[in-house]
Amino acid sequence: MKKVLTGLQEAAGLVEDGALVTFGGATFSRVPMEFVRELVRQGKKDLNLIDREPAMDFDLLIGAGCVAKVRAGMVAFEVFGMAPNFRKKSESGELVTKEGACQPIIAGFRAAAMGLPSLPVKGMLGSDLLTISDVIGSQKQIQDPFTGETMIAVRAIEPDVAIIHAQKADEFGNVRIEGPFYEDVIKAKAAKKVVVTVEELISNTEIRKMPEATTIPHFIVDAVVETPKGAYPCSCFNYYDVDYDHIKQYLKAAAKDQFKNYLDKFVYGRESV
Amino acid sequence: MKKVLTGLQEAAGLVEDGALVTFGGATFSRVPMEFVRELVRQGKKDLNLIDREPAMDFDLLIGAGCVAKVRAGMVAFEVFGMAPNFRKKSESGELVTKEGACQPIIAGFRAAAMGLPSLPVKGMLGSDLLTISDVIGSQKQIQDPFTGETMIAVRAIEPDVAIIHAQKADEFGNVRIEGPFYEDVIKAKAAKKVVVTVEELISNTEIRKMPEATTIPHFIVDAVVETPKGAYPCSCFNYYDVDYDHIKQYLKAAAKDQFKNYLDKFVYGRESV
Amino acid sequence: MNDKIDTPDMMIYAMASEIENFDTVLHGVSSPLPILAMSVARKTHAPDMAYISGSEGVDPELDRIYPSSFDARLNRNAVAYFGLHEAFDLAQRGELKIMFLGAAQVDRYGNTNLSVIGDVNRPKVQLPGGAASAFLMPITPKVVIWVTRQSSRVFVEEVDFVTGQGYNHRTDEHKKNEIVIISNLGVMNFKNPDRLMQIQYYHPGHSVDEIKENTGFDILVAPDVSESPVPGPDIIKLINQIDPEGVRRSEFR
Amino acid sequence: MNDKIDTPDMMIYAMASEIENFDTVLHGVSSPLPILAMSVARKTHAPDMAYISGSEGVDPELDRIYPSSFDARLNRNAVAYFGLHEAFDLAQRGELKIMFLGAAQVDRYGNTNLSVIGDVNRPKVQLPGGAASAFLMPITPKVVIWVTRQSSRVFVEEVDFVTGQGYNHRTDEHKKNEIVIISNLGVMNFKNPDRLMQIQYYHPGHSVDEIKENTGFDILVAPDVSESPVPGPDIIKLINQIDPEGVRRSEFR
Repeated sequence: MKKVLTGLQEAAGLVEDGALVTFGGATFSRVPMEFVRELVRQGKKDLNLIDREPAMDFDLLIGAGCVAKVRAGMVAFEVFGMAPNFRKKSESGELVTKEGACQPIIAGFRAAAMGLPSLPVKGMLGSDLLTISDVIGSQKQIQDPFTGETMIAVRAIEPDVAIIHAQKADEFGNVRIEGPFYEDVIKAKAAKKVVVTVEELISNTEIRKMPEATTIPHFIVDAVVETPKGAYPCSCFNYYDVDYDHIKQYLKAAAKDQFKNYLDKFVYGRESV
Repeated sequence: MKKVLTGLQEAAGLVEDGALVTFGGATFSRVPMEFVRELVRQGKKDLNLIDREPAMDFDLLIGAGCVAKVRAGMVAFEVFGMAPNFRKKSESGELVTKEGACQPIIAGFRAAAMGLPSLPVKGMLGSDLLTISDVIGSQKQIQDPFTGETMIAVRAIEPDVAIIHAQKADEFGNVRIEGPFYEDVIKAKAAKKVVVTVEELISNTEIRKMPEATTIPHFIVDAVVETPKGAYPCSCFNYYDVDYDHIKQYLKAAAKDQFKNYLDKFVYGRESV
Repeated sequence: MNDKIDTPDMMIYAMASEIENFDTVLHGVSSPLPILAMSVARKTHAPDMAYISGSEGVDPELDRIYPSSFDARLNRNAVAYFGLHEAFDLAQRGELKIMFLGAAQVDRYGNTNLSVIGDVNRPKVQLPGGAASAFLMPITPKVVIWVTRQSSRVFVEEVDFVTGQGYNHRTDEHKKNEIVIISNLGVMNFKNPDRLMQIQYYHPGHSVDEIKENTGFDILVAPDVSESPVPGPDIIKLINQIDPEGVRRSEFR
Repeated sequence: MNDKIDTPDMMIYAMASEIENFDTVLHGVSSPLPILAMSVARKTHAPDMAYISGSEGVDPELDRIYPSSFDARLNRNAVAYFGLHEAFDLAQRGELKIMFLGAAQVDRYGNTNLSVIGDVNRPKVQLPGGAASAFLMPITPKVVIWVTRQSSRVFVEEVDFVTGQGYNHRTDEHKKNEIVIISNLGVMNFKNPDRLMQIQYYHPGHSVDEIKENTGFDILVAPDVSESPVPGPDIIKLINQIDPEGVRRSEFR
């Protein structure tokens, strides 16, 4: 085991302009928001974002001008409605949006995690999404070699960097996720580099008391950053709940063309975040 | 949730003669030995056994005349040497032995668990094992549709019954495995029917206190049987260790043509097991 | 007819009625109505169903809902966690019985659109995306689509983009699977040989004619069409208990 | 030369020497020698290696070994569990650096046989099976084969059955990967352009000639062949600490 504890700035430095990036969590749960804000502060460009059902993480980066491409199953703010910057820039053509479906995106991550060039999935046949996918070369119709059944082969998705926010880790990168995992373990295995921001650093001795609680082992983690409240305003199970009021405030700012003010206040100014 | 608690005899009744069967655990760890002994007592015939690295479970059933076919990556008694009944009946031709490799067997279980007709794996090319596999139609050479890379497609393995020995479960079939899982979760998902024998029944209230400890959820479990010492002489982590002396005794009995005595004493007679 | 039942509650009850006991049911993102429907079913006619939450909890003791359908508090006292990729595996095995999905457009064949209005490469309106629709629509034994505002702009002659596959975009094997559409006006299904949308129920206060007027194509009418069964006061009480703040109404604003 | 070193200890030391710091290493079933080699490497020159046990524990604080290499006590104070299927995924990604495998026969190309002697359909001798050999041999950057009894019946002209693939049964891509054979007599590798087996080290008390005599084909000799490096007393002490009952000797009986 080698020590991989580092600072937020250094860790965000692992994300290069143009990189294929995915984040842990789902919609407003356990998303590495502080890392996302650091990407904005570092002025990253042309990011290629991919995830199953992202929300504010993608929208914030899009609004801050960091993103060139998005591939996702759905980008929305749940019952609060559309993702404002995602919608605006998709419609203006500033953003290349390639909609996927959740399963092919998950299967693409799984293929990479398994070290396979592709993985077959069911469903999908007849959907116009296949046409989009054909264009970007991510999905192909195949026949199963044994049954002849028509399947969709999904090309492996190997992100340059996966960033996961977790509850706990030690300085070597043994990570504990509490509550739902979403695709975080799969993403960590699939990615070339893995950054984990955590609410709390714990000792290796503590980790060894409960090996079954270690969700991601050290040898696939490249950086650990102690980042309390690192998911805020999203939730971090066992630590804090979603701040729905903050999310409404974000949407209001975007709707009223005051998104720059939001960024100044909550990203550059780091106020109350 | 529906109650699936039942008795050992009833649960073993789910295994029909000729069925494709796999067991949980690996070599001498957390193997459902009491269930295996019940299969012998019920005089099952022509079982088709499949597993990655089985030991005494397979050998006992083979020795008792319950088995027609075996497919495994390795059948052996670790440092104690060959599996005596497996070796004898393979060499005499009484048993059809189709050696697999661990990864294609695991991948076959995974394909079934994922609801896929087959799954590609790497490696394998150039091994004579592929020739055997061709004969039984379980593996085929394919080209990846994106990269053109030569891969081996492994046909899904969907056991008729998977039998898992676990530490704890409730009467609905929410199962806790403690320590290493081996392929037990995958096997449970892959099989048509799942029987879980457990050291200890716990209440559903207890289960709900620690959902993260539930390894197999109720809706894929068909029967739960309270079976203390159900893995003996194999180990059950947190409950008891392997009884290496018993295993040596087994081997000695088999070597000295006293296997029938062993069966009378430890399987039919249930002495000290 | 009863006292006036709120539209969301009518829809929740109709959605709950689609679930049978022992069914394995999953809800997805942004799904207050499905969560409430699953909760109602479980407390009434389907006590043994397997409830898989989009937030990964299995059979949680749900006490209330939140604006996010992935809120981890939805997993309260669950018996297990079960990831979405595991639920999708279950779907591929044919063992996920029911899924609830949304739609911005739907047509007579049951095709849904959640992707774009206009050209996909330069959308007039960018929609949020279909999430699991394209994957689950054809392979799930029963898919329940909920639509909160039935109109001829939503129930269209032809969807701009096929996100989820209707019967005309399915293989024969998957034509057997059921689609049910539950709207603010009634319940539509495809239980006829041609697999074309038909009105099965109209909610109290609405009518076959109103549904026809708010449909952009020639919708069929089931021979046994009738008024929707109405939830009893116990069910309304249950819904209010689980959703005291009215999250379920957010989709109707 | 030192005091006489036991053959198992010589082999364990040679096997440990194949591990570099930061390597990710897996052992399989029936593997007392690999477990001891990994333990020695970790306590000496490779403190940062990732140790994945066949019993699924990652970097356990191993205090002793047992007759079963899957004994759950081998996972004592591990930092995590990592299933074999996960380790195999890692191998498919090219991130599993070293694997230790056994062999009943081995030939000049590095092919191994763990399957059968004689005809596969009616074996003269049924061997235990190759376990992970066929999968891992070609794709793992370094595979270390251990053989406890070198003889011309084990080091054969041609294996009866190719379980694990030698260089002549590999694609060009996989010809780069290393095979190392460690026996009771010495260390063999394939570090020559033709990828044929050559003697690299002879253990103290043995010789190039003795190895040649106990090899059933014309084995090459590395230009820099030499006596095997010998473990110091600290290493012998360490081995004895972890294996006080001599489980490692069971393969030599």
